[in-house]
Amino acid sequence: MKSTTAKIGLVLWLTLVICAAILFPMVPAPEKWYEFPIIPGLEEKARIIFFHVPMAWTTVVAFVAAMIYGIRFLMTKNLDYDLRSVSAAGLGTMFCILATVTGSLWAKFNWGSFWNWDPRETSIFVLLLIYGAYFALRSAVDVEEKRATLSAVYAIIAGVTVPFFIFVMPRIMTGLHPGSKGDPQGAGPVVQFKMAPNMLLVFFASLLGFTLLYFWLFNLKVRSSRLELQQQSQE
Amino acid sequence: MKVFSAPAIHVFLKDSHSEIRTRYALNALLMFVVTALALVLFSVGNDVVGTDVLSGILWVIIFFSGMSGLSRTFVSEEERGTTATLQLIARPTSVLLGKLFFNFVLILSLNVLVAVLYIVMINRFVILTPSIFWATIFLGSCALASSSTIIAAIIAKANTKGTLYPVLSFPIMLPLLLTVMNATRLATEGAAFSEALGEFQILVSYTVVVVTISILLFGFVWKD
Amino acid sequence: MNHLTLTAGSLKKEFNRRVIFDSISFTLHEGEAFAITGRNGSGKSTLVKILCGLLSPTKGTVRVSVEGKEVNAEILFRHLGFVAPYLNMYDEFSGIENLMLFGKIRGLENNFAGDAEELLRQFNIFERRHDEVRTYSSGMKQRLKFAAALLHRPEILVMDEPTSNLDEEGIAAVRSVIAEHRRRGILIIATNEKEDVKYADAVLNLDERKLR
Amino acid sequence: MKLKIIIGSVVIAVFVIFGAISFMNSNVEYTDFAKAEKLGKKVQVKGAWLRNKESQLDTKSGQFIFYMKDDNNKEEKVILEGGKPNNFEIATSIVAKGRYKDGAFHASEILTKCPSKYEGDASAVKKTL
Repeated sequence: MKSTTAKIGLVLWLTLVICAAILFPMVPAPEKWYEFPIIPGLEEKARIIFFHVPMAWTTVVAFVAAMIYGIRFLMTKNLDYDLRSVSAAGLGTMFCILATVTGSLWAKFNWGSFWNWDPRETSIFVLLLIYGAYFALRSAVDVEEKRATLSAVYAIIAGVTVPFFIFVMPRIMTGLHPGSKGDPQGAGPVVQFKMAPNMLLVFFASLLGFTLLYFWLFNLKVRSSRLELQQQSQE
Repeated sequence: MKVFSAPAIHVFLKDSHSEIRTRYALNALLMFVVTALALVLFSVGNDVVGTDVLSGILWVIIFFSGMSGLSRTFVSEEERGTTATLQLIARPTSVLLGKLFFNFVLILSLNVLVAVLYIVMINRFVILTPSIFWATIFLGSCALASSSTIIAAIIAKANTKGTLYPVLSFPIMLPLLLTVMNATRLATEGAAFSEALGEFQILVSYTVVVVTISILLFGFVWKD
Repeated sequence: MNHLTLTAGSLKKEFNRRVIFDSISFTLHEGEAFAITGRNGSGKSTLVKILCGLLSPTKGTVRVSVEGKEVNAEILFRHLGFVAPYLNMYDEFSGIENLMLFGKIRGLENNFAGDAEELLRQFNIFERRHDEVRTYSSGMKQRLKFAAALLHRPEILVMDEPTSNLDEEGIAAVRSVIAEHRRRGILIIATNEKEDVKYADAVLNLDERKLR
Repeated sequence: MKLKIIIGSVVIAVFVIFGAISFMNSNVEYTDFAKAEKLGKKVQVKGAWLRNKESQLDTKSGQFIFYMKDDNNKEEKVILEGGKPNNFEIATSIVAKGRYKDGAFHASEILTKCPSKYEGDASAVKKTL
């Protein structure tokens, strides 16, 4: 994301996606290409999928990035990878909070309460806990090299236990999320895409846009952290 | 294999011997169990509480009792300044396996104690399928020991050891806690042993995965 | 006759991005004694810990080869004895128990019980061998550390401030260890005692960062 | 060292899959009352609450007892451990999770299906976690 054209392109892309997501009308029987089908019980509230889901997706991408940079730090002992790992995790936390807040606001209107302990709500809560623990650990270690090592190790251990949530959650809890339909398949965190084709298109466009936005922000964060370090060492 | 395992066994023996002399972890663990059980008994009283809730509470007691004792293995080395001594006489893997085994024995005996006291003291907690229940206690102890050991190793190197331990271990242990609670519920419902096989499968694979990743990463944590 | 060599290759260590030392290189052979000197905070202990594999360097390597074969870093401890003020024994065990424990954890195969008693005699703490270490004075603890470091007959002996806390008699015991060990292996001493530096074939002064 | 990492990764991958298999075949089977009676193991039965038959909350034993009709119109007494579920009154259909024992269906959990909850756009990939 070095050139200006790419940045302008991304901004345009996201603007278009957001406009489409908010403005396209919802009608009972869609005829034109821009009309979304109305979903009984969700109506206009269905639009959250274009924002909330990409945010949740981005936190996962961020976590994987933090983990991979953690592994690379352990292999090379180059503190720059640690810096990237923290930057990834920091942005991941932000997106995680955003996804939790938007999801819980939506849940208030659709399910009647802010929090329902549905499997996916629980998994994002756990991810939030992992991020919290990661930063709590970092703040408890003084020496930078040690901090980098310990937090990388923690991120990796948290990473390998995450798949177990996927197996465990649906056995314990019942799903409320759209897509669950009360069937055991839908209660899992992995969901089939059953959507009108035009909605699906906007949805994937948004997913792509958010992912690129994340990498742009990540790039900025890494560069600003490097500058901060340089300034500190000059003082 | 002989060279590989013998040092681990002696690390375990050293820790057990030391524990018997100092009772660093044991006293804290026992006091916690007694206090927590008494509190549960007071608050439950004669009220009717569902077995679901009771099997949940059992593992809450076990989780927090474990918290107060399991981190001791590495923290005590760090506090006494013997970490470097141990580094100079054994491979990291031997130390990890020795400590892992020590934690396993500690948590298993704690769990059996808690489970027996719990069944005796709370009348409504009836185990209809003992085979599921005891298998859960055993495999749950394996899983708890595996994750608590590597977390303890991380904690020992940080500044605020006590408060950090539950914070770091909770998200890691949550899948296993949910699984053991579910398995315990099956045991109280009188399910057939085969119905709980899925739960056991999760516990076994969780233990293997966490122990493997611990062996791979412990070296980084152990040597500064 | 290069049965035993220890090579430090451009070692660098940083703490919190502050450079403690940089590009330290040297090679030691069997029968050599090496001294590391420098003011407090010059990184003597840090360097010693890196040589023993207790700390990993930011950059650079420490290579040890015994009888021409390079030793894997994970099992370097088998060829190494280390004495330092910050190396503690297990307080709740007695002196002899500590030694026996170390021998067992190390997986020593020969009968080391006799060696342990012999070492305790050599450092004059045999009388108190059954007392818990917590009751020992700091000098006695230092003597026990020497016994522990020599138990497995290491080829490389590393000492950080070896004579701290010791009385005349203890210092004499250490001197005889130094004299004996420099004949059969590699000896590394981090110290500021002029007496100890005298024994060294080469001296690294961390204040000046060069070999003398 | 390299070898150790490779073996470790393989072990982790194998056991994660091993754990995942238990997830695949662990879902509690959907069935009807007739089959639940025969199997005697934990199942899920979908049906509707019979509003005309008595339902009561036994505060002493902490059980909620009601009658339910499954999709094949077979009626059965259901004993739920615990209080009345949320949204029980407005539910269009309910799912009872539990096992058949001693002439009644002992449910450990009741899912209520309310119109607003389930007829979603069937799409939310909330996360791939």
